[in-house]
Amino acid sequence: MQAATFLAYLVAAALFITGIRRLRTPETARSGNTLAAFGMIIALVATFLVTDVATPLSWPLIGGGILIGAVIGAVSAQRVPMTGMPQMVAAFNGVGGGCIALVALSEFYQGRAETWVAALTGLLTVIIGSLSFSGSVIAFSKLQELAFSGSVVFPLQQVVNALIFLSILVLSANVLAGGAIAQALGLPFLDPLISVYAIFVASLVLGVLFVIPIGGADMPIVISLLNAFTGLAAAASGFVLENYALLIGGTIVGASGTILTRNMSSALGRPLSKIIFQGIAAAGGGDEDQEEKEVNEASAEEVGSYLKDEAQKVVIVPGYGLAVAQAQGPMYELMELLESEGKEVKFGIHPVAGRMPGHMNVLLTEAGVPYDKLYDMEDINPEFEETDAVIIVGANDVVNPAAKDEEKDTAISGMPILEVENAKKVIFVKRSLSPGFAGVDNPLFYDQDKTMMYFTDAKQGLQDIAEALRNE
Amino acid sequence: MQAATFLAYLVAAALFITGIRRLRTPETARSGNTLAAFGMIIALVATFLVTDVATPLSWPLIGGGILIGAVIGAVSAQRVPMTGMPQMVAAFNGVGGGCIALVALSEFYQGRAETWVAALTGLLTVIIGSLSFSGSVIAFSKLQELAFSGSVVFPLQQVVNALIFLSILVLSANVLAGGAIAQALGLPFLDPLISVYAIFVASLVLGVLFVIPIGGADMPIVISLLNAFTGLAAAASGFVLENYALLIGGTIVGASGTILTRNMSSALGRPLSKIIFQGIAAAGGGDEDQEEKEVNEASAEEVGSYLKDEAQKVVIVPGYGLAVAQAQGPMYELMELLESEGKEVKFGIHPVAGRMPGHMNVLLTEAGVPYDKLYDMEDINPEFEETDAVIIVGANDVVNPAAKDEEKDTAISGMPILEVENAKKVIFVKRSLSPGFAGVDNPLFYDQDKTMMYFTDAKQGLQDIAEALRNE
Amino acid sequence: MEQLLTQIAIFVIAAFLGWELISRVPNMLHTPLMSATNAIHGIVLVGAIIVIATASDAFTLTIGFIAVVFGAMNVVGGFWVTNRMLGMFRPPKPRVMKRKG
Amino acid sequence: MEQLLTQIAIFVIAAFLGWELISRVPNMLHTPLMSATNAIHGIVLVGAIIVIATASDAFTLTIGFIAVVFGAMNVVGGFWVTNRMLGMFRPPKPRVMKRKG
Ligand SMILES: NC(=O)c1ccc[n+]([C@@H]2O[C@H](COP(=O)([O-])OP(=O)(O)OC[C@H]3O[C@@H](n4cnc5c(N)ncnc54)[C@H](OP(=O)(O)O)[C@@H]3O)[C@@H](O)[C@H]2O)c1
Ligand SMILES: NC(=O)c1ccc[n+]([C@@H]2O[C@H](COP(=O)([O-])OP(=O)(O)OC[C@H]3O[C@@H](n4cnc5c(N)ncnc54)[C@H](OP(=O)(O)O)[C@@H]3O)[C@@H](O)[C@H]2O)c1
Repeated sequence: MQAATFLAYLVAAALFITGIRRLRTPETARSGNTLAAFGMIIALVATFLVTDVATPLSWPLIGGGILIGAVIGAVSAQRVPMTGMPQMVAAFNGVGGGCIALVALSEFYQGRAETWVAALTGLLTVIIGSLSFSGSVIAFSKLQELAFSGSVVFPLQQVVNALIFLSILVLSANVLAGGAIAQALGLPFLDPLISVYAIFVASLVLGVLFVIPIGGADMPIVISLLNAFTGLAAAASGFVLENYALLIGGTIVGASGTILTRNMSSALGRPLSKIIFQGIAAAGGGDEDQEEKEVNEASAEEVGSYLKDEAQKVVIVPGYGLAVAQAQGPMYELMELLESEGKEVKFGIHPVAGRMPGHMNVLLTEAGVPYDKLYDMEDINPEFEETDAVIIVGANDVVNPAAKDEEKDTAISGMPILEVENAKKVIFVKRSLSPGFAGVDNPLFYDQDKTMMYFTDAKQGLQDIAEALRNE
Repeated sequence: MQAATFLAYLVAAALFITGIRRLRTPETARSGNTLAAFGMIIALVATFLVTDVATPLSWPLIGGGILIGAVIGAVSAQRVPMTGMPQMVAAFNGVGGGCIALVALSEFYQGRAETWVAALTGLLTVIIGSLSFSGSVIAFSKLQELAFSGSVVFPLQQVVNALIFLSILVLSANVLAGGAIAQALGLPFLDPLISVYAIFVASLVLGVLFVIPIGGADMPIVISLLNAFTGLAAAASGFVLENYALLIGGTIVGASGTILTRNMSSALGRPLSKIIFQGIAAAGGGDEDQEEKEVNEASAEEVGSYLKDEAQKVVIVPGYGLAVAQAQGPMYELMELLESEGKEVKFGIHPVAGRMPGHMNVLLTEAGVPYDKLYDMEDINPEFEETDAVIIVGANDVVNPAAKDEEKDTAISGMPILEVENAKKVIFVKRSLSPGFAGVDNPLFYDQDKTMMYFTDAKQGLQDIAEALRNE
Repeated sequence: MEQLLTQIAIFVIAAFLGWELISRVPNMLHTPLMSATNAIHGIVLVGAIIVIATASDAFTLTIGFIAVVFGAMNVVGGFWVTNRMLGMFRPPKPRVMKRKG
Repeated sequence: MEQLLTQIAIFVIAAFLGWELISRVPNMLHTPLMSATNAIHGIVLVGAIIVIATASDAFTLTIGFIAVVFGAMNVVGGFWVTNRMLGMFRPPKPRVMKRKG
């Protein structure tokens, strides 16, 4: 590779790095993204300049392919509602993985993976890439509620997965051994190339089987795990193609996915393994003891008058339900209203509130909430003591004190929560007493002096509260 | 190079990185240093295993050299008082630079720097290495008050420096041109090798001339600058020797030196260029208008009784004078005493208090102060409002409100300071009204309601205050 | 071999660097971070282009074409949606304070 | 050439990494940081050893010897003094509270 191209790729990598460095503050983040995109352009241009095509067809194919992909990508990116981010990320991650797998596949087909190093990294790329492709597709269709919603299980699932995985390993060994193993086993038709195809298919299947049993709400973890995979696959193909932009970029993406996955699982208070292999347990809504307990049910008017007369400092805790109900707009209006009453309003955002890390922040900023009002768990928890009212909208798990209760071991045991129970008053805005995703009942519901339960759809409810405030 | 050696060096680099990562908290710092040292051992062992020596003399020389160096290093490291850290760092940095320069020199002598890349990086290494060697030696002798104390200036200094620098450039060009330039100038004796020697000597001289004019108190900046240089030189020789441990380690050291230098100069509120080329101006103690102003002079007893009766929250601000007076011990006793009186005691530490970044922290921890009592400027400044008494021991510049005064432009203008003026009472413990290193008079001295001036040597003074407290 | 070793070296340092970089991104920006990094691994598009360029048989060209489409989707879509998200983060605005009876 | 380019690549990433690493060390530990990094660049001792090993003439051997001595001083002294400093950082101790009349 010429020095110029090499340096161009290096510059691209440096721009990726700088871009991510700028993601540290909302002020600089956007420019960071632009820088990274710019790096990408440099890498592409550099590639164009050095490729001399084998057939006249090549350029049209390349150009056409990029054009089609770009249009699909841009349109869907422009159209997707912010609530649909998890799907979107899953989709893009999937196509990325697919691209990587196909590239590696063709490396084998063109017989360019002679050295064992090339073969090994190539195999890794095929396996991880295709796995993360099919996995992401399933994740997407789950989140989009196209198919497989909920957790699909069938007997001996784990066993089947294990077998497939094993066969992948054997086939890979066969590839590295130049087909010798197949010969020995008397399966001469399994030459290396065929084996690679088989591996490709098997990995696709494995990806599907790996994701279908996992419940919709655990998808974000799966997605960021797959994101990490794709990153590593990219890095691996950086080895194969001896391209440092790929190598460096891929590695960093891998790190990103790994860290986010780790953060999530620790914010969920349960180890990754548990999430992946017992995601079902969590989804299948735990102990819902239906003996009637008394709650202090309140109306929009009651909530409104309390807020108006007794609350000076208000903290709002948004949850998944807010997103489902599309209630960001009314949420923002309520905030404006309370502030115009001279009250102090802050948002307390749990790391896994919603269905994706940082998802709530995006949803609220979209509605118009300035980001200096959005507080992380660590920052808001100390403030609940001097808070007069906490309005919890479509959230449960992230404020459920049961998580801290040593006695019983629930899906959220050990998960750090927003300590809303320290506030003077707690106002729940949700449709029923039904618990959240983790299916753990919330003792706060039944604390009748502290808690007001306002049963309603989040969107409607917030509008009514605002209405009530105005008419006070 | 065999794969094994290569990987050993890579592991070494990884250990250096992990070591520095652990320097983020006092708890982990020590283990970090150990890890880095361990990495060094791995690198050395790996080197021993692959070197086959040219003469039977080699091993004894290597072994003997390491032994001698190790002993000298260990003994001085063990003996040096914590107040002598700046010198120590300067010394080790110097020998490091020297080592690098000599290695590069021999590369030339043995004619191993054929390619222009090798030659170029080699020259860089020789120049920077020897410059930072001689520079550090001067810095050392200044700080140790062996010689050149204060700032040594002579006419046309800058001009001479410029000339030497120019000649270094020309000679380097000559080396790269294989002596052609010298030929053209009719100086045939200046073959490349001779030129390298000349460059070596010239750089040594330049290092000396570069440092002697700079005042003793600005040395830390010079040192960390030279530290950055040595790091870069090490990285450069990593290029020459194609050794990644050197390359990576050196680069990181370079970054460290650069960042610390930048921090210091910004904490000093003046750009680096100014510090280096006008270090003299600062050293020559600015405006000391000697018209007698009234101050509220206090005795140990007065200070003691105020602390005992009226002060509940006390912040102590140590400065360079504390170090000079070796008053850390008495400082610690006073803290213990005040705490035993049930008072809250904290230390407010300015980034450039003392004569080296973080120097005060080391001195105080040595005296026995637990590090959770040591507060950075940002953390302590908001607390001065509710502080009853600030005891300023041997410090002036870092608490001098003149720095914020827009009208007059002084050596400390724009330097962020500890805002002690917000506290109820300010107690200075110093020998006189004379200003600090920057030579800027401190208006606080003359604020007779707020300030108590206790004129004494820090050590004696603190002991007397403690005494007074006991006898109350 | 040399080649492989240097690649490993780069991989190792890049991994350290990645860890440092990502661990400093605040929770607030984790969704944009995810989609941005997502876009970055689309750099494999480069590989896909090379595949087409070097191929002359229908099979490879088809594979390459699909790969290019996928890659382009990943890159363009990823950066685009991230940009859209980050565009919504409004700077702190002066507090509204008009009381009403 | 290849070689040089990869070295440049490593240099660049290492520079980014260094920046991240160092900028996260608190002021409190800047003196130890200085002396630790100081010790790290003593890694050039490796180079000095190689010089002696490959040399057979008095001049180079002498240079090499001095270099080795310097390098060893740098390494051993640097780590040693850093260790001494860091050994003094005491963990927070339970507050003393005995009041006296
Ligand atoms: N963010 C992530 O990265 C991530 C990843 C994996 C898992 N999770 C999990 O997701 C959960 C997030 O907790 P969370 O508190 O935000 O949500 P949650 O605990 O799942 O609770 C959501 C609540 O919203 C209410 N709700 C649903 N639709 C509503 C509507 N239209 N109007 C009003 N309320 C509505 C539901 O109660 P009603 O039915 O009574 O209305 C439900 O209790 C956690 O358990 C977390 O572990 C998050
Ligand atoms: N830390 C760094 O990295 C660094 C680097 C370069 C420059 N500097 C400069 O060093 C200065 C540090 O500020 P600083 O406030 O710590 O020190 P300072 O402003 O230099 O003041 C030191 C004070 O200590 C007093 N003093 C000296 N010996 C004493 C003794 N034996 N007993 C009692 N008092 C004694 C002196 O006053 P008396 O003579 O009246 O006693 C002097 O006013 C700043 O100007 C900074 O810019 C620091």
